[in-house]
Amino acid sequence: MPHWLQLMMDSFPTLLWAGVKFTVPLTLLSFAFGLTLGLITAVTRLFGPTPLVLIARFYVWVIRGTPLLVQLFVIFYGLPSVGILLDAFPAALIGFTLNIGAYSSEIIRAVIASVPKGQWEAAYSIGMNWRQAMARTILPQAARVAVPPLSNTFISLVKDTSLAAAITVPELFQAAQRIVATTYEPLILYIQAAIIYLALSSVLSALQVRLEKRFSRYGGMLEANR
Amino acid sequence: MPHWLQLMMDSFPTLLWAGVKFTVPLTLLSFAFGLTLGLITAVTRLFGPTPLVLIARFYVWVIRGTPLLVQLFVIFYGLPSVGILLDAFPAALIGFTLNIGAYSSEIIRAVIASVPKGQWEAAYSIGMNWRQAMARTILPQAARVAVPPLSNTFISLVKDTSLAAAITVPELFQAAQRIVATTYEPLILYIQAAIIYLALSSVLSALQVRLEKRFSRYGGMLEANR
Amino acid sequence: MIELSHIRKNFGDLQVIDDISLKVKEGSVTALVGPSGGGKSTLLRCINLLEIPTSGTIRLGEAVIEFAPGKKVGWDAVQKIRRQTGMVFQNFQLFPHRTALENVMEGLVTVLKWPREKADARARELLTKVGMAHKIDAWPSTLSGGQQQRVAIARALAMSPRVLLCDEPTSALDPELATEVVEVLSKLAAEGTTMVIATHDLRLASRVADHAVFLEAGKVVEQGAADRVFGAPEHERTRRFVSSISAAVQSGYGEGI
Amino acid sequence: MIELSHIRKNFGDLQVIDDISLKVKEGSVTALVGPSGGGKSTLLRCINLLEIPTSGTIRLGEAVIEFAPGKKVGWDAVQKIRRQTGMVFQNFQLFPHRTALENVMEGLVTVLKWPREKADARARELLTKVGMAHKIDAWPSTLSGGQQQRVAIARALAMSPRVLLCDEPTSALDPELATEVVEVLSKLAAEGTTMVIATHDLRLASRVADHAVFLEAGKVVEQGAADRVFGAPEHERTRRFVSSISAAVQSGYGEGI
Amino acid sequence: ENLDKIKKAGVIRIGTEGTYAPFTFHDAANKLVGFDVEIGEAVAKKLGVKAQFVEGKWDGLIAGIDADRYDAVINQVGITDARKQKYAFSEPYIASKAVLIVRDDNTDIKGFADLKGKKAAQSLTSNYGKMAEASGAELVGTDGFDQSIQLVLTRRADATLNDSLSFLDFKKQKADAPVKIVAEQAEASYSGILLRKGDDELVAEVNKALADIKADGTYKTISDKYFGQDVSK
Ligand SMILES: Nc1ncnc2c1ncn2[C@@H]1O[C@H](COP(=O)(O)OP(=O)(O)OP(=O)(O)O)[C@@H](O)[C@H]1O
Ligand SMILES: Nc1ncnc2c1ncn2[C@@H]1O[C@H](COP(=O)(O)OP(=O)(O)OP(=O)(O)O)[C@@H](O)[C@H]1O
Ligand SMILES: [Mg+2]
Ligand SMILES: [Mg+2]
Repeated sequence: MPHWLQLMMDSFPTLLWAGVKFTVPLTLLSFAFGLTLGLITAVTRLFGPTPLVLIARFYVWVIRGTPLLVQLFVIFYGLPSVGILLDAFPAALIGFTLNIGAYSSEIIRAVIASVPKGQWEAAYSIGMNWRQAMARTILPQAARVAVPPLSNTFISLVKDTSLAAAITVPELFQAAQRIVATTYEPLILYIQAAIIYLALSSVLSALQVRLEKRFSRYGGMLEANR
Repeated sequence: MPHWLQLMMDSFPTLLWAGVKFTVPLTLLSFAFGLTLGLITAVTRLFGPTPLVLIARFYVWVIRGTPLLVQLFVIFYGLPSVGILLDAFPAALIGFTLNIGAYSSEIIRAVIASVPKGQWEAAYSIGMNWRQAMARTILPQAARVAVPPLSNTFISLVKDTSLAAAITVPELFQAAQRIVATTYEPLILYIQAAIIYLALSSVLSALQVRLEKRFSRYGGMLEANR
Repeated sequence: MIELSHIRKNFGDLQVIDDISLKVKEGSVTALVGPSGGGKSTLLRCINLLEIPTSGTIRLGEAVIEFAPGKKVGWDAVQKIRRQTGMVFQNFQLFPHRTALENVMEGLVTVLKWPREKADARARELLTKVGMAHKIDAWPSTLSGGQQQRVAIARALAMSPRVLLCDEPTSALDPELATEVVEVLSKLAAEGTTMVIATHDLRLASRVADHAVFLEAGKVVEQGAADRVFGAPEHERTRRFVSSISAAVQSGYGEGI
Repeated sequence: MIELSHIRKNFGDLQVIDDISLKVKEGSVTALVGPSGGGKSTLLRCINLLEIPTSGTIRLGEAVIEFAPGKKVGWDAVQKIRRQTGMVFQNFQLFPHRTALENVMEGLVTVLKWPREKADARARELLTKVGMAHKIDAWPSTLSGGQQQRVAIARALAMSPRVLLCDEPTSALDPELATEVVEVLSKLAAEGTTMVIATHDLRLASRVADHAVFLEAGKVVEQGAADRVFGAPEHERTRRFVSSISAAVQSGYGEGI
Repeated sequence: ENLDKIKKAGVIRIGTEGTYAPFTFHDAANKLVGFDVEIGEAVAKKLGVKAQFVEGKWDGLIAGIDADRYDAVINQVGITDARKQKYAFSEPYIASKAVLIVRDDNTDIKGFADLKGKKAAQSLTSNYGKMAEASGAELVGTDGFDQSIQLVLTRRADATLNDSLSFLDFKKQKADAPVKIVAEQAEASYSGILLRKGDDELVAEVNKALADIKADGTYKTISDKYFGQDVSK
């Protein structure tokens, strides 16, 4: 067996375990929370009163505008100076949630606004209130366009969780770096990590295809290869 | 003057210069190339013959699925083993272009598909060919929804360029790290870097607002706070 | 039932509804007729507040709302009016992500909280009435123009609104079907539903309307009993408008009859 | 000019056009009439290949295309046919991101490569003809139904197609305007444009059409000279359909005339 | 008062990278081991507490001690004047010599003086970076020794400076890598345990513990285990 294959096989369980223990939960939790936050932010920007709109815009501006790594640093190393000492995992979770919230809010805002006005009117005309119109008429139509960009965000997240290593979360990539430290084979180990990331994202890509199919089944648009 | 302020003022020109010299050109070039690649990929997936569709899907799958850092590593440290020795900047440019291409192709694909079929038909009915219909009828309408998610990608890119440090491009974040090495003030320097990133992204955010306004002026949708 | 007083509606500088006052009695049918761009759709949309009038007062049943430039209208008041009105849109506005049946069931299930089976049965009944029984599970994007319009009518009828606003409800229907739909609407009117119908189909209008309003450039040119407005219009303008059809009838297939 | 032979069109299992053969002479006007869902729009869309027929042959001028299940149609052939045809869609399909004027100019500038000023002048002229001079710079989303339809007609006319396909071109127009638009179309026909008009407005049909085709459930029930089909229909089904309007006229405002 | 806190908790929290062999790394069983780690454990034992390691990246390590995420950093932190200004150090617990590493086929560079105008691949946050710069080299920034070596191997950099112990470890792993040492720094540099300033009691206790483990042979055992020699001088 060649050296590199041996190395990959030896390191595989370690990496996988780090992935299962930290990367996956961090990804799933921060996506769930982040998407909720994104929806709230998007709705605020579209329909909220001006002060809230300004707050929402400020939030999106700061979070999108500064590096995630710095945000994690501030949460983990900076907040203690004002008396907030968070553990690494919750700190990472907060950082990623804030991030997903900001990015996804832009996507959600765009797709909500892309549903023709007449659909709101149709919903109102049968007596729906705003909430019902949103939930039953607008979002299901908006979802069709939202799935690919949101899954971009989701899939980026999977890999961005590696930044959590900077604040001491021993996730997948960190595990790879540990092995590199003793084997001096960064390329092999990183490719190994990449393969596991690829496997995780493939699950999401498959989900994306399913959702796209589901939300598009009502037709009215291009029939196209995918 | 407090220590931290002094430090920030001292380091500002160094960081700014690194930003102007490496971060900005890397961002602009890879976005321009990446967007072109994304458009080609999206169109291929929507309209291309099956073999090309499969190639495009494979490309998107691999690039979205694996960490950018690893891709940069493979291009920079891995390709030499097959005889391709790239300088750091071109290697980074290739890596980022491939990335933007994959992510933006998903967005472009979604928004192209979101334009109602009837618009293609209207364009064809006045004798346009596919190219004209795409350029003059479909893309301008698709752009309205595409701007926020694409600017997500663009703004992420600004900060992801810091990964180029891993393959020895002395960009903004690396400049900050160099100063950290002598001052041991990561938090201050990173916040300093974050401020410069924020300034760069603010330009993009402003551009986003303008483009959104421009592409939305024709109405037909929700009038909403932004 | 419905009372509009001094309603104005501006879009920017453009005054589209210019000081219109109108009373619609409970259980009556009012036809809004007039040239294209006259403001029929806008007036209908003002009644259920899809457009907020620039100024004026609207009374619908017990709900009264006064409008003035810059004055915000409470959501509750709006909702109160909308709950009592149904609307058939000029361009249908079906929910594309729901089948024909689901389109009709939507309000029953979501707003009136009917159990699904009951809503399903009612929706089927209505779709059958408008001749759409065979397309119950079709997506709107696969329906012909007239089929979409009939689903839209069924969707509005399903909610049994006290007031039904119809914007060109037969524009996409062939004469046979139009007659059938008109019959359905007449029956509804006879059962006490108040209706306001914007239409350029004067036959439809004269057939079902008690009251007719002739709108041009946002102003009421003439209004009164439908028979009188269509049969013996007072104003020169109205006369010309009404006669344009008789002219068409005489010169066209009318000869053949 | 146009010759359809044995055209069939299936959507999945649903056969929407069932073996239709049809000849349309150069410069003639053919009216497609029939109940909603009968296949009028689909047949029109098959002529300019917005729908690719499942089987059959289409000849349009010199271009001939044969269809068969599974057989791909060359883009060139399709484009050749589309360049000769214009279409007014049942739901207008204006370009929402272009003003009324730009909608009409679009084909002239992009396809025919006219200089902008020339295209602008032509577009203004056409919009004036359909009574839309005052809305030249309006976005489609701010136009009333009838106004949109008129822009759509102007857009199709602008290209001076050899064949003009109109899908319910007066459905959103009031009788006065409908008459005007019909006049514009008649004049065009007189100048040699070949027209196929799907309509449920039998008055319009009888006024402008030389030839009439009665379509039901994807089949031709009756066809022939328009006068004959409308005036003295042979088939029981056609007779009933045509009489539904006379009935409406008699019972409705027709009394008042 | 920090000392009291540590004693009371029964735990001393130590920040370390965990990716720097042979000082602080993970063995095949993924357990954190290494020279620094064992030194930390031995010191903790002398203090009568348990050692609890927190692993993070280098830039974070320093920030973490400011944010009170741990009490000490044991990670081959070189004792320099600049660092002494902000932090307290224990007495040195290891001495190492910087070596100059080039490709086997490189004949230009024979000593530190030849670095002038050449490219040196260095982790920017390390002391060696500064040493290379002082010799007139142009720095190519990397994230660590493994990358620095890669750059030298792919000829993107001419040389890299690092401590001899790391290089030995590297050669142990990759005996056939075409790199060699061409020069060694004359005077050794020392690393110590990094502590927060203003806690002289803790510094004193740590120094005492270091002295104790040297005295009772613990230090020698650890040193032999990882390097086969005494690395205290
Ligand atoms: N959102 C809007 N912004 C600006 N102008 C508008 C808007 N909506 C309608 N208008 C204008 O108001 C006028 C009245 O429009 P409306 O749709 O009420 O006409 P209508 O009587 O229903 O005509 P039609 O019979 O053609 O449907 C038109 O000139 C139209 O262009
Ligand atoms: N894309 C499609 N998929 C499935 N069925 C379709 C599709 N398009 C049209 N149909 C069906 O084909 C039949 C004919 O439709 P078409 O639009 O041609 O009717 P039409 O004669 O134009 O009717 P109308 O007068 O109501 O416009 C209808 O039953 C319709 O539901
Ligand atoms: Mg209208
Ligand atoms: Mg039709």
